[in-house]
Formats: sequence, structure tokens, C-alpha cells
Amino acid sequence: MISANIAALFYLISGVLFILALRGLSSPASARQGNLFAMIGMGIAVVTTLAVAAPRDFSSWLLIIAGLAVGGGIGAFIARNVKMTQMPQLVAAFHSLVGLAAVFVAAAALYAPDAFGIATAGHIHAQALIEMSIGVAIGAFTFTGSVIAFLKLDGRMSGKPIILPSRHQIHLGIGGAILVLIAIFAFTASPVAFWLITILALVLGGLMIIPIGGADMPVVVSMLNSYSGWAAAGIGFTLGNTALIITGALVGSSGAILSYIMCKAMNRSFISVILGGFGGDEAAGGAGVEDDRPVKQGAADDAAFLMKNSSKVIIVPGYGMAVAQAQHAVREMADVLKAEGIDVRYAIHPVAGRMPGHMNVLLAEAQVPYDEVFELEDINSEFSQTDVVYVIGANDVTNPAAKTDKASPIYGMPVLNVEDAGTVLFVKRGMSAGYAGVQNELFFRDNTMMLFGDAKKMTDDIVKAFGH
Amino acid sequence: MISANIAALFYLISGVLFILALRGLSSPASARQGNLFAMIGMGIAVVTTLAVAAPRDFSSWLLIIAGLAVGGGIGAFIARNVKMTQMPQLVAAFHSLVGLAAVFVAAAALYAPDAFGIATAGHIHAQALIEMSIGVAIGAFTFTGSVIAFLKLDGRMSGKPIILPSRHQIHLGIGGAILVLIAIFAFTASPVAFWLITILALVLGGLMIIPIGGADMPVVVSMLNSYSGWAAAGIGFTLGNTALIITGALVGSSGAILSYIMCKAMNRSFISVILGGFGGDEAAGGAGVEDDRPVKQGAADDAAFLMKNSSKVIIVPGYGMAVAQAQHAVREMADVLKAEGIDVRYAIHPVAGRMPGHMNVLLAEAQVPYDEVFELEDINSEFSQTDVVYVIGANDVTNPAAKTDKASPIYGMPVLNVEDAGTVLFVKRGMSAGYAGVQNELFFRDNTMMLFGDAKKMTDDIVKAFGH
Amino acid sequence: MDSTAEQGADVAAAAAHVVSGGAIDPFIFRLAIFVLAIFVGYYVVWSVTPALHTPLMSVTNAISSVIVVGALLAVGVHLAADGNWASKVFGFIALVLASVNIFGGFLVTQRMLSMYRRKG
Amino acid sequence: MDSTAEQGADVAAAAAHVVSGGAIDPFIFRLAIFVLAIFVGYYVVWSVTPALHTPLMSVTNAISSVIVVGALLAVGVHLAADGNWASKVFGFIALVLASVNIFGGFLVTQRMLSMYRRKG
Ligand SMILES: NC(=O)c1ccc[n+]([C@@H]2O[C@H](COP(=O)([O-])OP(=O)(O)OC[C@H]3O[C@@H](n4cnc5c(N)ncnc54)[C@H](OP(=O)(O)O)[C@@H]3O)[C@@H](O)[C@H]2O)c1
Ligand SMILES: NC(=O)c1ccc[n+]([C@@H]2O[C@H](COP(=O)([O-])OP(=O)(O)OC[C@H]3O[C@@H](n4cnc5c(N)ncnc54)[C@H](OP(=O)(O)O)[C@@H]3O)[C@@H](O)[C@H]2O)c1
Repeated sequence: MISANIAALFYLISGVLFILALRGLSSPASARQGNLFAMIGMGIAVVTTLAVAAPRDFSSWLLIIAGLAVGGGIGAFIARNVKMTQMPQLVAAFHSLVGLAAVFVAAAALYAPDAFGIATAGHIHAQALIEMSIGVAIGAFTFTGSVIAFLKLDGRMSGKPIILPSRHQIHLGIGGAILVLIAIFAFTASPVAFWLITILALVLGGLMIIPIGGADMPVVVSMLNSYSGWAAAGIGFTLGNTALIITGALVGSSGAILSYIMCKAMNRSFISVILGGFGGDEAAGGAGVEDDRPVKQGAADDAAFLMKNSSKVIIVPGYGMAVAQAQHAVREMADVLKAEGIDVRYAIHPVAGRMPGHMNVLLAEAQVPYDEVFELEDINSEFSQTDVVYVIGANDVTNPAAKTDKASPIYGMPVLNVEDAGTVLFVKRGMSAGYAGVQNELFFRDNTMMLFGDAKKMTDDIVKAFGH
Repeated sequence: MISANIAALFYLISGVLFILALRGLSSPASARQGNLFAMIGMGIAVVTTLAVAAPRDFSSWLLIIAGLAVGGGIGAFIARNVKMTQMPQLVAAFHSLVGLAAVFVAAAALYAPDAFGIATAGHIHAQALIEMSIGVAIGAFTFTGSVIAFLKLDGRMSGKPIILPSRHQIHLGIGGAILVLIAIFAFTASPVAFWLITILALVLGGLMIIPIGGADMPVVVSMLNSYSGWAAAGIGFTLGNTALIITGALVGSSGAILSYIMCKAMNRSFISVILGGFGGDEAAGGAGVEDDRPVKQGAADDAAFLMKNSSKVIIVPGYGMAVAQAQHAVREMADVLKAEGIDVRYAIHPVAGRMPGHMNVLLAEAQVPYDEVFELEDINSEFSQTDVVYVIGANDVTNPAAKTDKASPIYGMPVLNVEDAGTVLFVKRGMSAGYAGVQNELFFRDNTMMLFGDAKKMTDDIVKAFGH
Repeated sequence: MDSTAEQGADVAAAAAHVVSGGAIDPFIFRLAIFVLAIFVGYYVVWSVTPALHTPLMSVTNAISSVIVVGALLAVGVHLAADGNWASKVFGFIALVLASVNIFGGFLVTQRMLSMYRRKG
Repeated sequence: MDSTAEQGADVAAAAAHVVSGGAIDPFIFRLAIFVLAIFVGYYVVWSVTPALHTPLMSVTNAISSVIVVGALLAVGVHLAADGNWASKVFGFIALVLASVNIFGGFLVTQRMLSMYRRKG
């Protein structure tokens, strides 16, 4: 047993270590050390808790060890076996666990308030009741919301936005009921009210996320991340735990900022994303935007010839590369080109793919050195001095309509100026539109050559064609 | 009277307002609002203190009003009448006041511990005694140190480093004595120990700053700023005041970061600055580095002709512009050139002048719009497309030895690549060196023309020559 | 903790800080910590390079499972009082869930980060 | 503050938080606030544009005179106890010095900032 003061000091240290962990992510060179800091911080928090409130019976110790072992084993197994292209759904799944854990912690606090130091003579303080019920509501909402996001991202549920009639009214009604129940709970401490809040929040989470299209899920995941942060902070207030309060604020900010970055880069308002109904099959399929104008079509041989005879190539990956898992093929292609003395670089749009940093992780997986990978603002002026741009499975992020067509839904979003290059090669399966559902004018330009086919297959073919 | 909780809340708000104030300084557009936030924060802190510990007698109220009025009047008078070129010494002078105020607050706490809530039954807690004595030591040190810095910057004391024999030993001895006295004070609460600490710290502040050359004073001022921040935080712990703790941390960080930036940009180590002995007359005068090689010399007419027939001009101001107060003349010259359709911009080196941001303030005073003023990294690639560079009173910040000569004391410091321009005009009074005391190779280059004379006079002459 | 003497001393110290704002509800302090942590979060997250936004999502996920401290308190609870069985069970479930997250989150982040390499 | 009842309630609340780390010395909270404020300071100062480093120096100077709260406590002191005269005098001097700084610092910063103008 250690004193409460020393425990508080250790919780502060673990909070600081979490800050240093995020700080480490400011560059790939310091990121691994940062992750280590975070692990140490977590270890300190766990050990401190066990030291300050050591279970007095052996069976409790056994339970704790069992819980850590079972959970840890499952977690480690998942972490080792998940594919990099499944990261969006993995993050969603993990979120749902945090949400559910928050629900159970709040419930545990309700049934054993003394262990949490939130009661005097068996009566839980009103402040703790309010914090607890807000925590459980956000936790439950995060749980079902994240489960739906997971199902949609993993393709187990249609990405189509499912629209109920007068859903906004239903949501508002449930939200109102939750607030009333929180008030009742704060006065009565009634477990019935507590579980009603939980159930309603579970329902609301499902109802609110279902109408949102699959493609908008990254924003939803990030938003739920932010919510779960605020929920953690709320429980931190209940437990009087500095580590939780700091972590909650960090996670809350992180989720909010990532949502903001995504919405900004998609030129959509956060509200419109949350209200749902966007990004369904209709839009994603690009029906009705197909065009009869002729496009210049090419084969792998043509592309190989063009690239071999260039001196500067930029590769622009997009969602299609992730779908086709083409990152390794791309890197092989780049290796061949580099061996010929051709300058090869990668240009990443902030929302290429389906989650922030998606393309970077895939390229890193394929062992592309990160100093060959450039952000939009660092490379956008270079396209005009580039011979060939290889756009693989990207579409919206190259669409010049964002710069010129005020009527376009993506107007105002920054895009990669690929059209400034000598030749633009577009690898995609057909003429269909991307996430935003708008036609890309570039396909019809004189300096564009369309390479129709699966991203991985086409790239492999090009590598083969190099050999001829 | 308000409750301690509400007071604590208000102190937190005032701390947050101070954070927002510094945040506002991230751009000139938001800076004025930031300053307003800081004033509101200060107002809240003062009013909260008066509300939570309202003096009960009329005479105390009178004293408070008198103190605020007298101090405020003097402060306002100084603020209104100080010249912009005197900012370095003004900051130093103000620092000395903060240091002295900290000494008196600590003394007041010692004589009326009950008013500060740091005593039980007349006995001051040991923790408070330690915090108090550290606060008073740093405060006293800051006071004399800043006074010396002020005298040197204001030219009332020779900028020459005054070197005592075996001074490092003396400093260490005094420092050790202070530590011993702090320990004694913590146990005895003896006022004698308190005043001895104060006197020794006053002496140490003087002794440590006197050996440092006048030109290093900006680093010293910034370092003392940082110290005074940590002292304020210490007193914040004593008083249990959140606003003071937050402010102390902000000021402490700010001073430390500015010192770091200066040392980095001068390519010197902080330790070598603090140990003193650099930047004396010998170095500053550049004795022994004069050179017999011929230089191309020009007159105002030649400069006017060259500039009028150019299309792009960059002005590089340095310490000499501040000495000569030439900023208004420079802006007049730029106006004439701009009226002729010539593109005029300003390039600012991070340590041009004698304090960070020195040149920016002077140019702002002369009403140069801040979007014509560029930082080194933003403009350094533009010199090669520039016809004429007008270097006015700058020297070290243009010296290419920093890039090429490993033996040079400024090697490694980033410099402005003025030599890439078509013609470089150097305005200075003679061939003497700048702050670092090293010869500038550029003076002898073919594309350099020296314009010998006072910066203001020469610029005025050029403006007149435009009329011919 | 256990010793009432120790607590008494703390309380006396807190109460002594009267005029200068002592005897402050810990809630206010926690609020201050929360507010400052939001500022830190804001700055620290904006300084994350976009290339690492995916690891950022997974690591924030992992650290938010520090909620495990609550689960540990619940599991360690004494079985004297009434509702404690429920609490212990809930705590155990929360502990398992949080552990999945902790180990899974940190390991997958590490796996991702170890893939980021410089040229060479 | 005055009311002992109020204090009593606070103390009870603090003492209740026992197992989960309650009854914590305010010093620890202040330390947490201090540490987080250093992080905030670090980030917020690095984000200051170099063009405004001189106003930064003058405004930090001004805000560090929030030490005036200590001076106000001292000036407002009751003249019952012995050393209080000294304290009042010291407090008054500190008040004058800090006020010079507050008014001088903010006004000179304002003067400087009002000179920064855009083209046009
Ligand atoms: N990254 C984020 O955080 C995030 C979050 C939310 C939304 N978004 C949105 O997602 C979009 C991302 O832009 P993006 O350019 O990367 O993708 P995109 O605009 O959605 O286009 C992807 C393209 O890849 C093609 N494709 C799909 N599978 C393929 C395969 N197996 N082989 C080859 N091509 C394939 C598709 O065309 P075919 O069907 O013709 O093959 C499609 O046009 C943006 O609109 C962005 O706003 C991003
Ligand atoms: N800004 C900061 O925060 C800071 C802090 C500490 C140190 N420093 C150091 O200060 C230096 C700043 O570089 P700098 O290029 O601005 O200045 P500098 O290298 O010190 O050169 C100033 C030049 O101005 C000339 N000059 C002086 N009075 C003049 C007048 N009335 N009219 C015309 N010319 C005059 C001097 O030459 P003549 O005598 O021939 O006229 C001198 O060579 C750097 O070495 C830097 O490291 C800066």
C-alpha cells in the first residue's frame, strides 16, 4: 500500500508519459519511442492502482491476473494477425470495447461505491452520480456506434445509408429521455434509471450511425474516439484520477482534430456528416455521371514504355490501391524504375483512402522509405516538372473540379495538380466515380491515359512489361 | 467576499486567458485581441484577490488604490514615451521590477504569514519556507541582474565584459552559501537568514551579469525572464494560486525558448554565454580583422540609379538600422521604389539587431506592412532572382563564412544568401566588423558596392537622388 | 490512506490555506488539470505528422483504456457488502475488454510504426 | 472561507475519495497544473511568429506581474499582529512595482502591436 499522495504523483507521471507518446508521433523517427512511453505510462497506472488499492484476498488477485491474461492474449493475437488494410475496422472495433468497458466500470461504481470512494455512508454523491451517468451514456453510445461502424467498414453491413422516416425526431426524443433519466438518477441513485440510460444510449448509438454511409465511417470513428475520450475524462473526475483526466482530454482533442481535418479536406461540414444520408451506393457508384466522350486507353506495355523513358515519376495512391492490396506491387515497380536512375516519389493527399494516414501505413508496410513520401503541400508544385504521374486507385483527390467548378460537391477541397505533368496514367477498373460520386474531367484530357484493370494486376503487368 | 472555490475558478480563468494571450501572438492579426485577453486576465486576478481577501479597513483600500495609481501612472508614462529602439533596455528594466516585487512579496509573507495562509498557530510550514526562500533568491538575483543588463543595454555602463580573477569560484561560493542559508531558514524561519539570502542573491546577480558582454545582454534578459517565471511559479505554490503557477510556467518556458532560439541562431552554447567574457570591445570592434584588399565604393547617386533600374529589390535591415533609427527613411525609400512599380520586400534574419523580433518592431513602427516582411526561410531562395539587395546596418547575418568557414565563430548559423543577387549594396559607416567580430568576405566581392555612411543619412540621400 | 493521522495532517494543511484560496474542492483542481490537458492535447495532436495519423488513432485508442484502473478497483472489491458481487463481475468484464484494447492497441501500433523506415 | 461548515463539507468530500486516491495534498494538484502548464507554455511559445518575439517579451513581462496578488494580500493585512506593519509596507512597495509593470507592460505591448499593419 502506498499513500494517496504518492499514487496521485504516479498517475500524473503516467499522464505525462501519454503526452510524450503523442508528442513522439510528430516524426516517424521518434514515434516508436513514443509508443514505448505510452506503454510505460499504462504500466505505471496499473501498478499504482494495484498498490494503492491492493485486493486483500487471493481470489481477487487471481481474477485480475486472469482478466489481464485473457484480454491481453486476445488483444495480442488480434494485433499480430490483422491485415494493414483492415486498420479502419480494427480501430472501430477497439473503440467499441472502450465504450463497453466504460459502461461496466460505471456499473461497478454504482454497485460498489465505497470501493471507488464516491459515497459517504452508503450514499453516492450527486456529483458522482451525474458524472457516472454521463460516462455510461457516452460509453454505451460509443459501443453500439462503433459496432455499426465496424460492420460497415468490414463490409458485413451494407455501406448504404439506411434512412428511417422522421429519424431526427426519434433521435431527439431518445436524447431528451436520456437527459431526463440522468436528472432522475442524480436524485434517486436508482439502478433502474441507470440501466434505462444505458439501454437508451445503446439504441441511440445504433440509430444515429446506421443512416450514415459507409464512406463517412472514418469521420464517425474519429468522432466516437473523441467522445470516448470525454467519457474517460468524466470517469476520471468520478475516480479523481489524474491519468484518466489527462488521457481523456488528449483522446478527446485527438478525435476532434482528426474529424476536423477530414471534414475540411473533404470540404464537408461535420454536421452534414453526422446527419447522415451521404455516401450511399447511389453516390459511390457514380450512376448517372457516366460520360460518352472518348478516353485514351492504354495497356501495361504502353505505361511501362512511358515510364521507362521518363526521368521523373510521381505515384499517387488512393483508395483503390488499398482495395486491391497493390502496395507491394507498386513498390516493386518503383524499385525497377529507381534502378534505371529514374526519380520516383509518392504524393499523398490528406484524405486519400478511407482514413487519415491510410496510404502512408500501406506504403510503409510495403517498405517504401518515408522520405520518398510527400504530403500534398510539399509536392504539389513539382507536378509541372514531372514526366509521368501514376495515379493508382485515386480519383477524387486529383479532380480539378475542386479548383474550378463551384457547383461540384468537392469544390474548395485542395487537390493534387496531377494534370500539370507530362502524362497522367490512371489505373482503375472502369469509368465509375470515386467516393464523392463526381465525374473526373481529367479522364478526358489529352495528356491522360486510362489503364483499366485491377490496381494490383495492372501494376504487376507493368513490372513484367519492363522486362521486355 | 466570495468562496475559496469560486476564487480558485476565477484564478484558473485568468490563467487560461494568459495562455490565450500568448496564443494570439501566433499572428499579427490576432495579437491585439490576445493582449486584450491578458489585460482581462490580470483584471480578473486582481479583482478576485480583492474579493476573496477584502481588506477590512478603509486605510488599506486607500493604500491599494494609491499603489495602483502611482505604479500605474508611472508605467503608463513610460509606455507612452519610450522609443521603439529602446525596447531591449525597457524589457530589462521591467524585469528588474518583477524581481524586486517578488522579493518584497516574499518578505511580506514572512512577516504576516497568516494573511497568506501559510502558517498554523504562527509557525510557518517548512514547505512554504523553502518555496519562499527560493522565490526571494531568484527574485533578488533577477533584480540586480536585470539592472546591470539595463545599464549595459542603455549604454550607461560599458558593454565591455568586466572579468574578475577566479570569478567562477566566487560565484560558486556565494551560490553554496545561499543554499546553506535556505536550509537554515527552512528549519529556523529566521528573518536574519532570509535577509542574508536576499543580500547574497543580490550580489550574485550583479557579479554574474557584469562579466557578460553588452552584446550578449539579449540572451541574459531572456534568461532572467525565464528565471522570473520560475520564481513566480514558486510563489504561486506558496500562495496556492493557480493563475500564478500557470503564468510562471508560461513565462519560464517563453524565456527559455527565446534564449534557445537566440543561442541557436548565433551558433553559441547557452553555457558559453552565461560564463561571460564574450562580445567585448575587442571582438565588437573587429580589431585585427581589417583588411587591405580594395572594395568597390559607391555614393547615394549610384545606389539610386541601380535601384531605379531594377525590378526586384530586397531590403536586409540589421543592428545598424536600429542604431541610426533609419527605419522611417527606409520605408520612404521603399515607397518611392514601389511607386515606380518595383517589387520591394524585406528579409529578416532571426537574430538581426539585438533582440528577437527587433527589426520587425522597427519596421512596423515605420508602418511597413507586415506582409512585405519575410523570415529567412521564406525568402532565402528568392535572392537569386533579385536584382538589388539593400543591406542596411546588417553584417553578421549576411556573412557567407557561416556556410563555408569551419573555423569561423559563426560557422553553422543560418545566414541570408544576399550574395546570390545581382548587386549587393552594403550601407555601413566603415569596414569594421559586427557583433561577432569577424570580417565579412562579401565586402570584397565583385557584385558588392559599399555605401559608407550613417544608415539614416545614406538612405535619405538615396531618396533625394531619386528625384534627380 | 489507512492512517487517519496522515489524513488529518493533509486536511489541516489544506484548511490553513484559507485566505489565499485554500481549502479548495479537489474538483476545481481537476477542472484546471482537465482544461490544461485540453490545451496540451490540441497542440500535441496538431503537431503529429499526417503520415502517422493512423498510428495516432490506434495509440489514442490504447491509452484511453487507462480506464482499466476503474476495472481494477472493482475487481479487487471486498465481498462484504451487498452489491459487491455484481460489481466484481462488471469489473472483471471491463478488465478483460480493456486488456484486449491495451495489448491489442499498443502492439498493433508498434507493428505499424516498425514499418516506417528511412531510405537506406 | 469564513464558514467552518463549508470547509467541513469540502474536507469530508476530499476524505471520501480515499481508495481511489482521494485526500490528496493540494500540492500534488498544483504540481500537475504546473507540469501541464509547462507543456502548454512550450507549445504556445513555439507557435508565436518570430515577427512578434519582441511583443512576446514585453507581454510575458506584464503577465508575470500577476504576482501583484501577493502584494494585495500583504497590503490588506490587519494591523493586529506584530510584524504586520513591515508586511504592509513591503506589500505596498511590491504593489507599486508590480503596477508599473502591469500598466507599462500592457500599454507598451499594445503600442507595439498597433503598429503591425497589413498592406493596403
Ligand atoms: N482518408 C480519409 O480519411 C477519408 C475519410 C472519409 C472520406 N474520404 C474520402 O475518400 C476519398 C478518397 O479519395 P481517393 O482518390 O483515394 O479515392 P476515391 O476518390 O474514392 O476513388 C477511388 C477509385 O479507386 C478505384 N478503385 C476501386 N477499387 C479498385 C481496384 N481494385 N483497382 C483499381 N482501382 C480501384 C475506383 O474506380 P473504379 O471503380 O473505376 O475502379 C475509384 O474511382 C475522398 O473523396 C475523401 O474525401 C477519405
Ligand atoms: N537579435 C538578437 O536577438 C541577438 C541577440 C544577441 C546577439 N545577436 C547578434 O547580433 C548580430 C546581429 O547581426 P546584424 O547583422 O543585425 O548586426 P551586426 O553583425 O552586429 O552588424 C551591424 C553593423 O551595423 C553597422 N552599423 C552600426 N551603426 C551603424 C549606423 N549608425 N549606420 C550604419 N551602419 C551602422 C556596423 O558597421 P560599422 O561600424 O562599419 O558601421 C555593423 O557592422 C548577430 O551576430 C547576432 O548573433 C543578436
